[in-house]
Amino acid sequence: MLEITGIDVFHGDLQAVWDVSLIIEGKGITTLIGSNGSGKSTVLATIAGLLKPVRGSISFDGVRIDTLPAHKIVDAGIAMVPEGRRLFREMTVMDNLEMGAITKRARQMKNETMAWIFDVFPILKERARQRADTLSGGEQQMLAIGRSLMSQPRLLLVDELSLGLAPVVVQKISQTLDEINKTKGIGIFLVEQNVVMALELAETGHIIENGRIVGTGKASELLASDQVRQAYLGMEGE
Amino acid sequence: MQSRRFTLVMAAVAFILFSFVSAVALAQEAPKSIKIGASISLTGRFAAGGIDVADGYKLAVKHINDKGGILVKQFNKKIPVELVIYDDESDPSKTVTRLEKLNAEKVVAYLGEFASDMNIAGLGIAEKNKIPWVGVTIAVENVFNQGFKYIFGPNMFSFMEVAAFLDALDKIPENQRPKKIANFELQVDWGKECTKYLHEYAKKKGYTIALERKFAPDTKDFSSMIMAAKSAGCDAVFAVPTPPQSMTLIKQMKELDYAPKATCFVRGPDLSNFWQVMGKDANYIMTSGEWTPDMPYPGNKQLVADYRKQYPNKLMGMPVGNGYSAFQVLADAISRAEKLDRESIRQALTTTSIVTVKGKVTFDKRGVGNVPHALAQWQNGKLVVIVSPDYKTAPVLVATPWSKRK
Amino acid sequence: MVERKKGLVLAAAVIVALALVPFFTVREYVFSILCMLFLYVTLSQSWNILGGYTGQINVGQAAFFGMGALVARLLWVAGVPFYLSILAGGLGSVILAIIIGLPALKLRGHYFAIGTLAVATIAQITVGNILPGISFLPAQQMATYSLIPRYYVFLIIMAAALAVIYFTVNSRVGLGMEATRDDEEAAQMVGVNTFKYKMIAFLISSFFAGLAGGGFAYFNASYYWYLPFTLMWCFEPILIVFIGGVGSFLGPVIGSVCYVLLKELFALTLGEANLLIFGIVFILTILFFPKGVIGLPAKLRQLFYRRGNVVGR
Amino acid sequence: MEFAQYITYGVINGSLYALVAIGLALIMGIMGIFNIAQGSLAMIAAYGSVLFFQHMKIDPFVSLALTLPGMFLVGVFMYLTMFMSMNKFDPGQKLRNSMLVSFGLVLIMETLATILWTANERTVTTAYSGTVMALGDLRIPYTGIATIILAIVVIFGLHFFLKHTTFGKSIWAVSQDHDCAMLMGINVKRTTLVAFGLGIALSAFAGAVVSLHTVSPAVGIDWTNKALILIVLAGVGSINGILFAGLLLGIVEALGVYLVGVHYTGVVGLLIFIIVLMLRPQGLFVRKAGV
Repeated sequence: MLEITGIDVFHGDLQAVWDVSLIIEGKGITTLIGSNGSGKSTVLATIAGLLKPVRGSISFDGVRIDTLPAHKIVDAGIAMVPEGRRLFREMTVMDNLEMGAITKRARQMKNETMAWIFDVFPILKERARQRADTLSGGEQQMLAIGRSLMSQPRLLLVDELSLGLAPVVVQKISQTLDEINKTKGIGIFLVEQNVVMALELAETGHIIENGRIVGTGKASELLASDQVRQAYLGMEGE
Repeated sequence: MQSRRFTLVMAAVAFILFSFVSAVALAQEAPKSIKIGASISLTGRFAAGGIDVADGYKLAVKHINDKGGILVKQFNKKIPVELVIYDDESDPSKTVTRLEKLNAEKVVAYLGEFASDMNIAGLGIAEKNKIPWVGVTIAVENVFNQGFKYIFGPNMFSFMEVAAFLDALDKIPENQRPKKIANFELQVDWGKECTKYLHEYAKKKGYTIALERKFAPDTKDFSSMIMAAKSAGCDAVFAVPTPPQSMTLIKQMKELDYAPKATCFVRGPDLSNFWQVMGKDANYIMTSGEWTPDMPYPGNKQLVADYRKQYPNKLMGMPVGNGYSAFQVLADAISRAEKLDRESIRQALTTTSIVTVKGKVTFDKRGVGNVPHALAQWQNGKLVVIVSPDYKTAPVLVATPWSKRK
Repeated sequence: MVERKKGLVLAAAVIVALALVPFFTVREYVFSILCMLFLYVTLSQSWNILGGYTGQINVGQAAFFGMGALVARLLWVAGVPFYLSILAGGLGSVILAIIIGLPALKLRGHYFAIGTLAVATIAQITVGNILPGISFLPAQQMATYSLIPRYYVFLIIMAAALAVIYFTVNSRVGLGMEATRDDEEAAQMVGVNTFKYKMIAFLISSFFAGLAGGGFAYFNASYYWYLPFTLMWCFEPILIVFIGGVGSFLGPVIGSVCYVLLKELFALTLGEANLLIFGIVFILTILFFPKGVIGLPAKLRQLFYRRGNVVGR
Repeated sequence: MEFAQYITYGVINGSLYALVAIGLALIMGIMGIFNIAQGSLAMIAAYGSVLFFQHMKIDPFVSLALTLPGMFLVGVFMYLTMFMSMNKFDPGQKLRNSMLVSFGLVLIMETLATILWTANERTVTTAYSGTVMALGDLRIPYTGIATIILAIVVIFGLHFFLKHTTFGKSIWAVSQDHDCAMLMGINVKRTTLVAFGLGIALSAFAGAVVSLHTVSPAVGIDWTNKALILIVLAGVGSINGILFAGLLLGIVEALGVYLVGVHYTGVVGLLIFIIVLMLRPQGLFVRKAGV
């Protein structure tokens, strides 16, 4: 279980996140939705350790992680699929996967994990020796997810899964994520602009606006709520 | 916001500028000593020779001041010498400002420095400020054909080096004497002058210049020149390379198995550490013999002893002796001038005739120094004088082929 | 706008005050160092219009400086009045810039930088080979040599360079230059003729570098012909601009004041270790003012208001 | 035959250029740090070789065992005190500020070397210097052969290390995406530190060979200049390309000697360089960008 307690986060001199507290259950799929620039990616980057909160704390299964450097957080069991994939473009698919398994714990099981990932995304196996930047957008997103899974995480953070992908591909990848969650018990925390997709996939949802949490609830209930429908789905309330 | 900063910064710039100018303008000093100035490369590319020259000056000043200074008749007492040395960072454009600074400090004379880049930039300033300049290594004769009145070069010139080299060849027994000379011309004015005189003198003495090749100060690969000299059958080589170039030249001559009977590299092999770094490959190499620690001239022994005492870890290079000698010339002129003004000292310099640690120094009308033409040769770890007009020297050794050396 | 006017008035006042310096002191040392200061301001500002405002890092400024010096000196010693010679030197550099600029400005980033460095190196070697000798002033000019006219020449060149570059970068042309620097492709896409702006900047830059070279040729009583072509003249303007603040008008001015005067001070007081100490001070300056000395006010403000703590990039 | 001899020297010189450039190429291509002190570091390493030889008679190729770790530590120190703080800058400013800082280092190292060892030229003259392998009329110096072998081993070794070992790949990953490498669990701080130290340690190889030629405190910048030309010729980020670029420059210079004479060697090499630049501005040995 990931517990975020009252964090304030800055980008340089600008405050992006104000007093955010969240509890993300370890097993299920949770989502954080909000518009562009609402601070949701900042929250994710802070969990992953790329940004450090000025106030507040983050702990994972009872261990405080906000003081750890980013690579130790990976070691602690949290992996992130960054926004825009951020593959190592000049490397092959294999090498990208290998980079995901760089921590000591993951390295020992590298071959098994890789076999499993090739199982989940068979296309990656076909493309194993190709350079990452020769893949299609959807394949790249699969590789990004596969790469993060290589570290044997217990919680997977996914930033903007649907960005720049065709709806069919999004559909397919989100299904796979759901499977991974169900079969492997890896928790997923999804940050999305594509509110419908996110809320349909997730069990719990949180809404962030201007760096503050403004709503929390069951995903299905949020999807039906006026608040969400008006703000994100462009439907005027009657 | 942007413009406010503009104003502020402009004000700050103005302030810094004027405080600097006024600080300089206020810093007037009254001369209590004989002030002599030099701008020398203590850092950068030319620092090796520069530091040696400065050491020579400093030691000479110490020796004079230990005796109370230079006797100046005008005041009828001995006045100590104050030597002001500024670093020009091996940058000729700095030389100008340093020399102007020294002028502002009212030095009575300038002493020259090691590298010709700086000297050339500096001597124009000496001439325009009407301050006598006693150089130490201005080996280019052309400098003195410009009608300068304040520039004096108490050192060996291009034509003297060439003459000394040919004298050395003359000393080799007829049956072994080289006949065909290869001239490697460094593309600077000094190299050009050497070429000119080499042709002139070789013709007179019956040597042929069988090969001529040009190279630049930054040339690092001499294989083509060496191969050409070898295939032209040249049995003597003359060049004025830079010190690193002379090291590379010798290494490549060995690699290409070229061992002419006589090899003279005017610069480089005169460094005191040449044997230390080149080992026995340095054998038979001839070089300028302007000053060596073994010269029998008065004062030389003491110079060497004191230098070794003061700098036990440094090897004593030729520029030390040259610097010492240059200062002797200047000190002599100052005491003969009997006054401490620049014009009197210049006058006195023109009639110089003094035996320094490197022999007798006089000047011709142009300021060109006449010093003993000497050439030295590395012989088993020692730099031995082989040509000197003043005393009996060691015989010239003819180089043996590389394969026969042990 | 009012503030900007005030700044210009102040700048003019500084120039006028500098023009009056010879009436208050006759110490040639002051002139020689101020001449160097003006030279470096001119040279670094001329670099700045191309490097700072247009984003083309030219590491071959020595070629243009040297060309100006070469042409000016040859003409001057041959008897042409010095102001005409210096102007001709500036034009000589412009011609060189046109010859080099047309192909070179098509290169981007590192390639332009190293390409210009190669040009400067070629120029240095070639001039050193063709003119290996010393350039002396004729004896009669040597006899009448005075620093004061040189001082004014440098002052005028500097003032002209500052004025022209100031008004250029604050005009529409300046906007085009900055657009080229910020994102050349984007600028091209919205119809900016980036090559034109790069060329304008290059020509202005080389003209003033050439004038500075001409001033240098007029300043030196005797030197080696290749001296103004040495690579030092490539690196120093860049260093100065970066020390002061790149792409800002005052950066080169501040950089020159810091660089020239500080170095002079150290050389006069510290002897053999002066470059060691200068190097340390230099590094500390860069580490603490990463945006140049002109970033000092912003840095101070940041110190007072700093709250966020960011790791990573 | 004479022609073959020229080319031989061209190849030897080119290998030396490549050895000097490789450390700079690694640090610049992988870390975006522009270290113009690389030549000066090779100078310091060369002094190390000279001193070990002079005082203890240790061959420069043997004393690599000491100069390599020594230069590595120098690199670690440099990184921790100066270059690490630049990681927060954008690439342009990082390049700029690292250039400025390393310029300061050039001044410091030059002056320090002058004070410590005087500015006199030094060189190492071993028993085998000047000895050659004779192939007919062709004479190949053993030091030259050693230079060529060293260049090949070091550069291909480095290439192999970066492409085929996990640690090498993680260095490469950090160079492509600093933040994302962190997210993968790569200890970016340690990786960059080691990579930088490695880049500086490579200057020890150059130093060992330079010591067989000549060394003095001021030679650093000349070597850096040559290295920069190689890097652009090869394409920034290319490791193997450095060797080919070095050989190309060395051979072209040798041809220049053949065609116009020794005093224009530098001009011919650079003219070819400019021509290459015009025809293939991305570098000779780079397809897109990559190692």
